[in-house]
Amino acid sequence: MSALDTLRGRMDAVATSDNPLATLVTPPYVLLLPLAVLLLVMFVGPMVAIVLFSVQPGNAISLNPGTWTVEHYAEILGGMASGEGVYGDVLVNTAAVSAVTTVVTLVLSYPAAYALARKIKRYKTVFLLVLIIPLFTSVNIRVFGWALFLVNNGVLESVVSLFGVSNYPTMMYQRWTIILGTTYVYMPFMLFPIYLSLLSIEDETIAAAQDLGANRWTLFRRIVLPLSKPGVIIGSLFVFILSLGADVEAQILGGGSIFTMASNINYSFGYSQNWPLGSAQAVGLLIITVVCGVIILRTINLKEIASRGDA
Amino acid sequence: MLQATDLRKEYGSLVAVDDVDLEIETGEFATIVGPSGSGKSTLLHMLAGHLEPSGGTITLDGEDITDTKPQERPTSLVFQSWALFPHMTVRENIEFPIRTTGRSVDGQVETLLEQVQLDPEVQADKQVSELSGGQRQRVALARSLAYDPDILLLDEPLASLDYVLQKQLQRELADLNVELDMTFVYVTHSLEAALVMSDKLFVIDEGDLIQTGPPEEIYREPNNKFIAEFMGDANVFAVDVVDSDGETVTVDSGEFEGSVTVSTPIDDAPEYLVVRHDDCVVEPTLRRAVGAPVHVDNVLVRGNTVLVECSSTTTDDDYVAEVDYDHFESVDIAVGDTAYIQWETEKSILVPE
Amino acid sequence: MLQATDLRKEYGSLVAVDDVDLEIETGEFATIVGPSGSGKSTLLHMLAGHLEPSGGTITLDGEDITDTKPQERPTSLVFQSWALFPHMTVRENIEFPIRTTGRSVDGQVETLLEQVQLDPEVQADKQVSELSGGQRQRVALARSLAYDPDILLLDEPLASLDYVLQKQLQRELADLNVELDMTFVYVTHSLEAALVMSDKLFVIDEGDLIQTGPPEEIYREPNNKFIAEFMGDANVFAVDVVDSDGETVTVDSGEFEGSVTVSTPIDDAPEYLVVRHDDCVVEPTLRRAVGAPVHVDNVLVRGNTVLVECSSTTTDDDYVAEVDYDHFESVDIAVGDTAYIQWETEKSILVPE
Amino acid sequence: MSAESSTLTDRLGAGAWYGYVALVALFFLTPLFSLVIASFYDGRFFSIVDYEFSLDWYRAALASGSIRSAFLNTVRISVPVTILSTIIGTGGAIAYTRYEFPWQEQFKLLALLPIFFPLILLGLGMSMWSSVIGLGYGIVPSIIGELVWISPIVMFVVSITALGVDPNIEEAARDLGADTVTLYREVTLPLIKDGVVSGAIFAFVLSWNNYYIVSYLSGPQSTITTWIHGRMTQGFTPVVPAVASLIFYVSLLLVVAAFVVEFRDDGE
Amino acid sequence: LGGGGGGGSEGNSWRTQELATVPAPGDAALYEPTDQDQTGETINHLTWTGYDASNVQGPFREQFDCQTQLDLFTSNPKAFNRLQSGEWQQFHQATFDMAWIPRLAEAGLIRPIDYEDWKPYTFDQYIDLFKKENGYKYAFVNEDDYTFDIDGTMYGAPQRFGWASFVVNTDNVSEDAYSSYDAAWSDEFEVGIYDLMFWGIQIIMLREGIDPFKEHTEAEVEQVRQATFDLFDNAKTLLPDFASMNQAMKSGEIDIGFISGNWINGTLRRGGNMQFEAVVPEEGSVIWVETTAFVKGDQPTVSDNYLAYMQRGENALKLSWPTSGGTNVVPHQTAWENYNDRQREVLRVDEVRDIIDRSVFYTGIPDLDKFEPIWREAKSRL
Ligand SMILES: Nc1ncnc2c1ncn2[C@@H]1O[C@H](COP(=O)(O)OP(=O)(O)OP(=O)(O)O)[C@@H](O)[C@H]1O
Ligand SMILES: Nc1ncnc2c1ncn2[C@@H]1O[C@H](COP(=O)(O)OP(=O)(O)OP(=O)(O)O)[C@@H](O)[C@H]1O
Ligand SMILES: NCCCCNCCCN
Ligand SMILES: [Mg+2]
Ligand SMILES: [Mg+2]
Repeated sequence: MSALDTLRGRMDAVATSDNPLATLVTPPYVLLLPLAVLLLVMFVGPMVAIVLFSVQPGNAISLNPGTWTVEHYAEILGGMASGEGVYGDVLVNTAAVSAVTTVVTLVLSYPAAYALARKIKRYKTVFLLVLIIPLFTSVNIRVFGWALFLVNNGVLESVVSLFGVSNYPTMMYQRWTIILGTTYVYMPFMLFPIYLSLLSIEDETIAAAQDLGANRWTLFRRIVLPLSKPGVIIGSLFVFILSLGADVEAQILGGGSIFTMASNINYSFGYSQNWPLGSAQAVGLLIITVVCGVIILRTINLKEIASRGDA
Repeated sequence: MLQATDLRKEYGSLVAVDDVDLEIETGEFATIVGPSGSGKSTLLHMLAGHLEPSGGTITLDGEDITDTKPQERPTSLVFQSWALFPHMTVRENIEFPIRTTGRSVDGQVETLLEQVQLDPEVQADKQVSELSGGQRQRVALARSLAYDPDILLLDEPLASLDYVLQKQLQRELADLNVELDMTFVYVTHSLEAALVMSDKLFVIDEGDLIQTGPPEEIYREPNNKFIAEFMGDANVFAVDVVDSDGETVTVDSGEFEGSVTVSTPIDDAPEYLVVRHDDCVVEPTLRRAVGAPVHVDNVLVRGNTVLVECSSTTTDDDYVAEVDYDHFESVDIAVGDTAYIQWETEKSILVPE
Repeated sequence: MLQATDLRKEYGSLVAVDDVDLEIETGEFATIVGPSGSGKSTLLHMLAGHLEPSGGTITLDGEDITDTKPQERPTSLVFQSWALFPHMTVRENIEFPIRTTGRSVDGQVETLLEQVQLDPEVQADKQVSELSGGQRQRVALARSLAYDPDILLLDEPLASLDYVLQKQLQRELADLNVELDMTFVYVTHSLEAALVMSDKLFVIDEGDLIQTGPPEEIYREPNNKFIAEFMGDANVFAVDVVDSDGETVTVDSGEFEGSVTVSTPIDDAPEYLVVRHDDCVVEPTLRRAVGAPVHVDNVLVRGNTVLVECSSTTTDDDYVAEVDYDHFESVDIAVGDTAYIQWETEKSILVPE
Repeated sequence: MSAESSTLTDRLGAGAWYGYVALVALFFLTPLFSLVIASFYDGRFFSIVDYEFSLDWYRAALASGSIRSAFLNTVRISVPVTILSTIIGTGGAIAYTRYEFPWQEQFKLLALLPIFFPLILLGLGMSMWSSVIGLGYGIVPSIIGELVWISPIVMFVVSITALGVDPNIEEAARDLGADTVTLYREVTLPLIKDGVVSGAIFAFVLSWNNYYIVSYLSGPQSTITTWIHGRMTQGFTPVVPAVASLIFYVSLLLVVAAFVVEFRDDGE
Repeated sequence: LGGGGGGGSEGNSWRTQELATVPAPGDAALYEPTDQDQTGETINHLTWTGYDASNVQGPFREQFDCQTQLDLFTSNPKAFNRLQSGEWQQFHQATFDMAWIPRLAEAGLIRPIDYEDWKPYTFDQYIDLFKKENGYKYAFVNEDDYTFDIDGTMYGAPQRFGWASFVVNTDNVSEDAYSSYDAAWSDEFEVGIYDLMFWGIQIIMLREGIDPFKEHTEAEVEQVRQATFDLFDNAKTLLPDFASMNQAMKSGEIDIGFISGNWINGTLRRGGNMQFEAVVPEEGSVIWVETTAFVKGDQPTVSDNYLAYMQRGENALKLSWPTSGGTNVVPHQTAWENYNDRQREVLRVDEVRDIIDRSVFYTGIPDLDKFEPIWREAKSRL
């Protein structure tokens, strides 16, 4: 409490002074400084390291500023242009998996988020917790749990055999089981942002729309959906980006039936010991994600959606 | 005809609307008045379908609509808090109900904005957050009008507007009521609006509907002391009935000189004599039928009228007379004087508690 | 003394407040009136420090506070939109400013709630969402009073209240102004409040401060046609000056009979004669100094007064007279009649455009 | 005032909402049920055909020192990460959504980028960088490394709620004399509470489940994720499902507690 | 006298000089703690699962009153990357597949070990196959060209070993069929490929009759490419980890796991499923030997005690059969003498000599980067 008071005194005393350094301890600077410093020190550095690595020759395993090359970019781009090599396929696969995952999680999450935010009153905490607790277990073991569920002689088999079903096509190692995995793993990242944004819609806004003749569909399309846009955007961004990086998840269930960029990068850094090539692919992945992200965030200005108060 | 029977809303132990019965004819301009917190908004929200009644039924032309969804009722509510869509421009807000009803929007937004005295060129494409309070309120009104409802429910739709605009829009609403044959249910705290515009007035207090009738009747023949005072500034005197023959009643009081005999429509024995401020004058001597001796405490000029505030020389009561500026100038009254607040017999309103 | 010099606010190309100069003495009750969207809230927000001026300075007792943070100004603003803390109870809302100023809360909440006519027992521990509109507005007022500011800025603080409450609270505010020696800057659209309560009145239109002075002066000697009309319902006639000697001016008009000679404080040549509705009467024959022949279109009873709406027989103009109910009964006027709307010479106000 | 409903179709509708959320919950829980079933299996690789019940794997899990230390390390990392990233991310969110300042859009982009970075690269890049700047490896570097990725996520989660708060309310607080600390403590933070709590939950979950960053920065300290990863790749036994199940049981206690609280509230 | 164990007392130099040679005291002194060893120190060991088992670590911790922290890795190159990127500062010992020992030495990440000093604690304990005298060279590095050389400097101590080949479900695959790797190219069987590139490539080379551990010609690369593509085209699935692979075997989703080895399928066998066997067909297998080295940088005083402890026969036996983690054979004579019947069956102890006879030792593919894109591309064909 007394620390608070000191802080309080200091912040507001400083606010009145003209010292430019002192303004750093007033909002908004004091609020954004930790994050900015953290990222400048511990994020920009590694990022630069990776970019530098991507222009190192051969199988370099340490940075040598004297030599540099664009051979890895040439290999990747050349391969994509000529249709040789894996990079083109991998890019398409990765984008497709991420896009499908984003759409599927959005479609599945929205109604649930809506129900939680606006329809479910009793036992809401219970429902929320039930949705959260699976996340306390590591991703790979949970996906392995799906494998236990789906494999021959697995849990599913024992369940369906109760209903007399015995012959059904194998579920593992299909393309769609990758989507099952990524959907399963990333759905919370869609569900909770949407839930939050739906939570902040005022009841009266909804009442007014109904009053003006909006049927369910119109209400959804013109009011609820636009007002939940921040959540949808942030959720989609999370899911798309995270599933671009999907590796273990994709592999366990899909049995490698789709080869994704993250697996490929992982592979370059791991088994094939080719850091520069991995870094070059990584820079490629980065460019793709950053461009997507910037486009999305530019087209939709979060602040605009939010200006709800009055002056 | 919009009809509510035994309509009731409870919030926990608080009865916000207490078994209200009301009938509003198609095309009628019905006004609901009542003190803050008396249940007006609650009632309107139930009529609009946004609030589930705790009891009672609502019928429209005989059909039970108690459980009908808001979007399926031919009603539209102008919310007391406006409830504009924050993510839409003014135009989009107004187009919203036009689109939901599948009509074409062309030109309508402009017409509606003009109807509520907003300049379409300047305001139509603004964000709601860029409007002033009064501008928002008018957009909310225009939006409800755009829905073209059979029944327009208005929850203090002009509260944030200046006097001139209020007048203009009151007139506009009254015209629309007639032109469009739209039923209006209007909640207002503007007595002037209530008195001038309405066909029927409902007075509600603490959730109870305490008087219904044409506004003039309520003004002249209030049911009780509360309504009498609520319908306009008035002085109140406790009275005793000295004679009563069913038609007329005679009262007197220790607080004023003279006894009053008037006809009264009220069944209950009157306990108070109410006389409006603007029916009273203050003059040095008692020159009218009834009057009470007072000290003049304060004199406030209010445009063309003057408020003379005074206190009884015999009791603790305070009284006010609202007199013509000219009249005030013509009699010789100043703060500190002793004088008579006085009025003609027929201005006396006798009411029970 | 609170002083604003060349105070200005632009929103893009829109000049919401246009180089306004104003001076408010300590303890004064200053009122700002103006049409919806004229810049009143913007002005108040700048005085409170919530909105950064585009230009100009604000000083308090000579000290420049233009860049002082809101929490360090001895001002408190009652927001037009209330801005109650939605996550707190009524009590917590009101205790908030008491705590920020390090005072003890005991008993104050109850006193303040009673001051705004709310029952502490019933309302103090309610959530804000459980209050009616008018109750919320009163909590917002009580909360600002709890801050005990030197300068209380009120943005239409009584707009959502019924007539009786408005009166009571206006009275309460006027008393507080005197008792606490608090400076009040009051934005209102209630002319009555403006006229009765204020020491000084500011009239603002489209961002410009167009007249400043004691309310009575503005009522009786408006600067221009806009203010004349804004300060009360009035009939307007275009006039020509036929004679002028610096002190008095004589005008006549094709629209009324008789010529008018009055003294006028205005420098600009008058172009309009303005006469208030309640200064006019309608009688079958012309019995006063000035009058215009009209058709009676409509008669509206409004409590103790009657609005007689009529239209000129010679031009397209409409006029209204607001006459005493008794007077109306005493003259023989009905809808459809031809008659004279008329007034005494000295009721004429001459103004420029 | 919100709409409430009572007709039969509305009831059915409400039931459908509950039903759908229950289905989603079932979807989320399915693999956990499978793991629970597998954790009681007496063999090493699960098969329903020769299923025999056994508690051995739980005994092994509870007795294992490496699991205990992995668990402790995970707690040592995820608790500070949760607290710090919630503070840092909330600060960023408030700064970004409630103020205007120069370079605001650039700040947003910087804060956003780490989310876009595939985790394996973040881990690797930070590992290289960490030796360059002499940060080293262990619990503290892992915490810092995770903060880089998680704080921005918290910032975006909190922003969703912060964007919905009426600025007038904060102005009112200032107006009523609130200094900065009071403003945040009594008004801003309570108003964005839902977002902050969600952000903290996100932070905890992401930290708890983080593999790549920790595997590159934790040095010799193993965490539950690296332990599990090791076991999946080398030396799998049903101790792994048993550990997962134990975590699940403990978290189920939360659900039971919430249920009891709600049930009691209902009774009143 | 400097005879006291862990040797805090004398020759402190190797502990502080980053790359100084590691000596050892004689007379079995390292098996007992000295007063100086009662330090409460922590040993950080970068290694594979199994080493962390409580039956392996517990006694040492108790006896020497210190902590051991095991960072369990799953891939040689990734562990190498970690040390290389700076984590060498965190670790005291690291256990890699032996092909990596020369690379680690070349990168200056590990220290040389004094062979004579350490012989009683290490090579004297091993079965004949692992004696230097009998030609076991995979702990010795020629520091001129960083290759294995029997006359080179000792850099590590062999610890656990095994073979990489493929695993078959002998209930479904006949002995006839699995006598050659061709079974994995046969459409008669469901095949799962473990995504472990450089082991996979080595086994493919064996099948193609190509020596993995030399520079390869264009034609050989092409041959490997074709074989790899054929393998993937025939396969049912790709498996990312050990657990998924064994689960797929156990559930019957696949009949053959390519590749596998004793370290992978031993778990299935230990669970009683003896039908799963990492068979070594006529083309042979690749022998790997986990080899522990001292990492450069500061060392705790009990570090040499730890290595001596881990190398002791009875402890090696525990490592061979840990309470948690996979099963593997160890080269220690005492262990071999004390395996019980079940362990012998699960570990296939009695087949080991024959397997080694028919196999090659893993020394690293010098031109691996030629094959890496092949595997990459093959994966995208699935
Ligand atoms: N944030 C904004 N952006 C753009 N224009 C604005 C903004 N806020 C207000 N305005 C405009 O500035 C003008 C003045 O607004 P202000 O709110 O001060 O009016 P006001 O006098 O308080 O009106 P009212 O009586 O309706 O509340 C209006 O025309 C309004 O549309
Ligand atoms: N959600 C609620 N929970 C509890 N009480 C409520 C709720 N909403 C309204 N009330 C109470 O119900 C009563 C009626 O409220 P209502 O809003 O209908 O009043 P009103 O007549 O519209 O008042 P005003 O003129 O102030 O808007 C008030 O006492 C109010 O405090
Ligand atoms: N990334 C290669 C993994 C090699 C597995 N080696 C097997 C030996 C286990 N210590
Ligand atoms: Mg209301
Ligand atoms: Mg305003």
